[in-house]
Amino acid sequence: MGTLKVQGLRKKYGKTTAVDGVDLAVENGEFFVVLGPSGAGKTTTLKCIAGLLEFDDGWIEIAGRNMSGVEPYHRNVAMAFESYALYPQKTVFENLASPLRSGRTGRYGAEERRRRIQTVTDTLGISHLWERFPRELSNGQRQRVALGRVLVRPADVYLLDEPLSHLDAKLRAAMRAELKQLGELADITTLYVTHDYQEALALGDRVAVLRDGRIVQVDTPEQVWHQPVDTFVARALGQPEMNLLDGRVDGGRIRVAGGTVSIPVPPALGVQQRQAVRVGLRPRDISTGADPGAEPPGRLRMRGTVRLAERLGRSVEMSVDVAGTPVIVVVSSDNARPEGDEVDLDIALEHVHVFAGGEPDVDTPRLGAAGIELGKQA
Amino acid sequence: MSTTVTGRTHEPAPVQEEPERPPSVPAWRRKARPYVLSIPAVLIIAGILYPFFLGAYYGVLNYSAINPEPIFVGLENFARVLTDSQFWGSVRVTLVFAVVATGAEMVLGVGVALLLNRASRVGRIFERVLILPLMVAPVIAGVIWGLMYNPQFGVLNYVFGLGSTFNWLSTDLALWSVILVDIWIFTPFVAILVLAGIRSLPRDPFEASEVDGASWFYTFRRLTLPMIWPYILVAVIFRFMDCLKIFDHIYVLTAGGPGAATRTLQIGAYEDSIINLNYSLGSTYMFLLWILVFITARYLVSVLGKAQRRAAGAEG
Amino acid sequence: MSTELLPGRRRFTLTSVLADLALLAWFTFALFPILWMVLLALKTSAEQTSTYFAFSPTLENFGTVLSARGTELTSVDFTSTLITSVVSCVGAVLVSLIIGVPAAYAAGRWKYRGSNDVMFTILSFRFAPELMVVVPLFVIYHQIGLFDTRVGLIWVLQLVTMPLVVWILRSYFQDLPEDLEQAALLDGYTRRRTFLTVALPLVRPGIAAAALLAFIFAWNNYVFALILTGNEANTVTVAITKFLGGGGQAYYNLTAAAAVIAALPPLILALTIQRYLVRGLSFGAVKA
Amino acid sequence: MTVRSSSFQPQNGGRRLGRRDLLKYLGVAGGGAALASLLPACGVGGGTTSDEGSAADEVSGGFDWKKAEGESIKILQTPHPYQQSFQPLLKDFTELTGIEVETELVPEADYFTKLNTELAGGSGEHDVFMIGAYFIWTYGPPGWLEDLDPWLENSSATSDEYDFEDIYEGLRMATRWDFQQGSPLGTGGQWAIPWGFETNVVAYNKAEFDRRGIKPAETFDDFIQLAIDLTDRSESRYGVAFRGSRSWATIHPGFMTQYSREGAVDYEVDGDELVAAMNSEKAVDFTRKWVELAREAGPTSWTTYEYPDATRDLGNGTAMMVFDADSATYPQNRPGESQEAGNLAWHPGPAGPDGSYATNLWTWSLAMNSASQKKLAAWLFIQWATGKEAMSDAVRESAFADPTRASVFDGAFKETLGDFPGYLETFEKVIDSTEIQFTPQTKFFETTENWAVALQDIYSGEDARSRLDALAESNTDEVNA
Repeated sequence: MGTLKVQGLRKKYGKTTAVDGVDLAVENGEFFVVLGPSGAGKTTTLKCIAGLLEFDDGWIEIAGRNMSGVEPYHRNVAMAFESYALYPQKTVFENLASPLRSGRTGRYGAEERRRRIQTVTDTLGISHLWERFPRELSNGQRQRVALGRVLVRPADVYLLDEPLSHLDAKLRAAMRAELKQLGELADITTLYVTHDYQEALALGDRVAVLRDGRIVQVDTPEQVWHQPVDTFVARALGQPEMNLLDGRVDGGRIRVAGGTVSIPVPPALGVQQRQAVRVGLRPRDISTGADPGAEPPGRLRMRGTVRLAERLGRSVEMSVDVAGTPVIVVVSSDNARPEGDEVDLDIALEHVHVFAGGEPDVDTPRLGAAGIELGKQA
Repeated sequence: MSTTVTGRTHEPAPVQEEPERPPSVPAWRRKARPYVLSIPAVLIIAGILYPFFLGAYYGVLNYSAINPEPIFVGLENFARVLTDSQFWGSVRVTLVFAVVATGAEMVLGVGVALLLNRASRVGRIFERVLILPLMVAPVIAGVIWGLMYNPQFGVLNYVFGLGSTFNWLSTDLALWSVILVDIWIFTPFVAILVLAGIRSLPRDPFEASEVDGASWFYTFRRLTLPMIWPYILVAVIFRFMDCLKIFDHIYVLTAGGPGAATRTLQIGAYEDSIINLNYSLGSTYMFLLWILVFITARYLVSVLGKAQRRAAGAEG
Repeated sequence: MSTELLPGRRRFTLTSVLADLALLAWFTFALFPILWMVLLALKTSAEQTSTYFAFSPTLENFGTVLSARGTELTSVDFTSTLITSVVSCVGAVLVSLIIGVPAAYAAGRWKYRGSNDVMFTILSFRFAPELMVVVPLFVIYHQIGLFDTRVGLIWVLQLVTMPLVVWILRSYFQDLPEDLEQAALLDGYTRRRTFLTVALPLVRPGIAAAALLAFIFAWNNYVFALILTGNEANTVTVAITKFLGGGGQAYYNLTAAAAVIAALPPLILALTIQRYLVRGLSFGAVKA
Repeated sequence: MTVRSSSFQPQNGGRRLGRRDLLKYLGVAGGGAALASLLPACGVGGGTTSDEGSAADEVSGGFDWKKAEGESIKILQTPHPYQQSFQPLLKDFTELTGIEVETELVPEADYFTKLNTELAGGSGEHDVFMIGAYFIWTYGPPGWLEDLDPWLENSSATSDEYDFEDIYEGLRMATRWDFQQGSPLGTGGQWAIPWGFETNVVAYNKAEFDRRGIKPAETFDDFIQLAIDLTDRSESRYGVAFRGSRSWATIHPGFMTQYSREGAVDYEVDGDELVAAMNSEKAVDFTRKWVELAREAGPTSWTTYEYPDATRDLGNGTAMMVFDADSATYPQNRPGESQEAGNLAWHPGPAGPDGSYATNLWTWSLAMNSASQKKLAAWLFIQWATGKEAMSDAVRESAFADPTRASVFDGAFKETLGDFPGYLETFEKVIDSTEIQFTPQTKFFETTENWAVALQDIYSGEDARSRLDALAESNTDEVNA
């Protein structure tokens, strides 16, 4: 068990910078998730922490000890690789025994080793696979073995690199739930890397969002969800992505969708007249079926036409044309409307995010200090 | 490297007031690692290659048996060789030999490797004997082929019914006939390298491609070829370099003749150094040959580098 | 999982018949000279060039070759040259493996400054035309007492074996996923242990291929062995050519018999090693 | 690395190579100066030139075969009937002298590669080696060969019974030269002792000739016609085999013999310059005919033919005649050695227009390495091997053709020639006109190989006149350079 500190980590591959000044401070026992799209530098960061990669600048401390120049096998960290990295010439049992045999993760007698492996494989439900070779396993099974190789040993820090990425959606959801319940992970400082926001939100004590080698935001899952620091983080969380509507401040209100929709702005937001802004609305925060009529306080109403309705299991994703601006809405199938219908959209103002305006494809920061929510001020 | 346990790992980990810093390796030592691993290989060969520089040094002297007290003559030998039409003739013969032989060996070697890679019963039997031609030293292969090529009693003219007037080693055919021998000896070398390469490829893309119903040719061009390209290029590099300094079996078969039809550069160098005892001139020949090989190898290696990066991308 | 990697399953289609025919054509070409050599080895001197396939076969030539003991034909015991060849070629390959595999690993695994130059230097040793180095080498070998010794052979054969081993294996190491070794490092194994227990076993097909080819090339080397050895350390390839005789009588039959015998050790090695080449150790599954 | 105690000694002053020298040679190899300092060691052997005095002078007292008892020498040879006949006799030598002899054999194709390297490397690895007379012209000037004159003249070193003059005069002359351009053979030091020799004549398939009721031709034009008549390509049979490979060795046997009989010469001596004469009228005319002969009645792959190919074709019944060394065709007639064994016979070959039987000579001789550390033992070996007794034994017990001593030829050798029809008659016909027909010169191999290449080019269709003009021009430049 131990803390993990990373400061100013920088790593270049040739001319491309993979990690560009990452700072992290993970508490003892914390389950810390790094979320980012592929190519953001997640794996590189993990490998630097594990001592597997030389980096150009920065400083890493594990359990209070400076790790510069320390070989991976002296760091007392365990890592699950995205590729599983199971030894193909060894059986599942031997794969799991490998860290226990090295002598650097503690000394274990044969009996002790067996017991530990038994415990871990029981937990992961792979006890029947001991004698199999990795090539004889399904991806899900390989995944569990890879995870087992981490859990079977004590370590200061567990590093888990996209451990669920190769699984199909159903299995992933199941594994996610299992991970959450694993006592081993609850006790030991864990750095978990994923591109899946659901994993991040579900598992993380805290979540760091990584983009182009930089940390954009570190917060609890709630905060990251409710107060994304910029449009990048906002879009990174949630599927479908948050709607971003370009608008302009006009007389204390933000007008979007060609002016047909206007939102009251609290002064604390600090926007100026004529300033370009973006309004962010999460598809699942928007509901339909509101009574047409006056806008109740603290809520935003919009009227539009359903252009496209797509069933996603029990919910339906609709693309609604609001005065020429498409707005994506996800509602339960009870509330869905057929294509071509007019529909009234409703969203609580506290779920409306305001970002600075900008060019399309350029991410812009959230406006107003943290904690300012539209609804509360209105 | 230490093999002791670092101390603190038993569960539950003891809380340490003053955490002990684990052993660390200074940056220069970590950076030196690849060099430390490579240098013995370089040294053991550089040691043996020290004479190479001496040999190159002969090139600027006028050292020969009849002139045992050599003096420095600068680039005189080079000027003499470079203005000699025989030399350029040899360059041409050498290049034709190298390009044709290497090209044919690649096509046939890759073909044989692909054919052997199918799970056919015929293939499994043949695979066992694939390497046989390599087991015969080129100098002996030259003797055996020389007997087979003989128009009077050679088995080739007999089997093919060519009569006793068909001359495999005539001015027009000799180069092609020695290339054929080279192909015979070294195609298995290419096939083995490529076969081993194919067998180390990941299976998934091929299974996917099979599921997709891709045609054989498409799979080959889009998947197999890019992935085995690095192995092919290693084979190309070795074959091409060896072909440029070809000697053994040509010397046995034609000694460079008829006329200068198969006089490769190394045969020219042999004439100067060994027969004429003019070491300086021979060294000049060989030094120029070395430069030719060096430049082509450099080029091939850079192509290889690019191919490997591309292959890494294709796999990855 | 499919047992074959490339086109087609095992079925008797037109393509597969054609493919088998193509193989048959190649191997007819590849094996005929071998067959011819074996036939030659079974002929008497009187029949060696006056007969094709009909002759009275004899094993006498093999006896003559094997019993050649410093007598009129060869000046060396043929069997002792066989031993020299085995010792020096195995030695040369082992030295190349022990020293070359780490170099190949370094080049395949790390992109260090000058890595290409180091690799190219190792390769460039193969460029030097043998005749250019062999005269000075002869003198130096004399001076340091390596002339006509197996140690001297092993050293000079590095020119043949080392580049082959290093370059072939580099490709294999490059293809080996890094994650496996990294996993081992984090399991608590030192870099050396990781290399020995994880990386090395996985490139076994590569090592087998490289070792076999290096062995064969060393075995077949002629010029170095000719010039740098005498009666003590003549290799078998040099010994074979001695049966070509001189002074009006060439014993092609003895030469062929000697060549057949000399091909046996590499052949045995090849058949032993081929298991690794053939199976490729389900290596494909390593890569995700 | 340890410095192995070996037989190798550096040449200059006989100082043993020490560890410090080794370091000097190898350790500081970076700079040019160090390279230069290695060069003499690496380069020329050289050693005893006459002004330093001969090692022979150190031998004194009465002659005794046991003078070098306990030593052991190494000799370099190529597999050859000469060497093969002597191999069983070596134990007699050891018994006689107490000197151990170790033979190393290198096949003929690579013999000179090995020998040249060794001599150029200046090692005394082998004390005695076989060479041909032409080699003296290139090995002599750098001082690689020991002058044997002082040894022959020293009665402490040479037995009274040796009788050097018993060796045919043409052969003794052939191995003696002063290395001066334009100076004839027979002057200067004795660089080797003739051991076995060959005259270049015609061997033919007598059985076939008898069946057809024909006889060998006496003029060159008849010879050509006869060869053409004997050629039947559909039967894989052709008239005459002779060398055509891309080597100096193509020129010296049949070609040079008939070339000389037709009255052509290789060089004209003009003061101390040589002028190549391969393009004289006679030479061009003859060369045309010779190449025509190769094309019409020679082996199909003539340009690869060396003497084993030629004699082999005679032996397996493919070639009806061979124009090459008598001793090279000789083994083909021994029972079991070839299909045509017993069917062969010899003939001097066509005479020249003026009746000339000028014949070119090849002699395998024994020479001593000037870098040898065991010169007395080496000389005793040469003396024994070229002596009457050993040569007679060799002739009696196996195929030693032809012995260089008149006494041995007339004695032991003639007795063995019963089954070799015409061999003796041929020999006697040509022996008086058998000598080296080449002009001695230090660029022999280079210029003579050029000559062979020219023949190949003409064979491949180039014009004889212009090709020979070009050859003569470049050879003149070369020999006078």
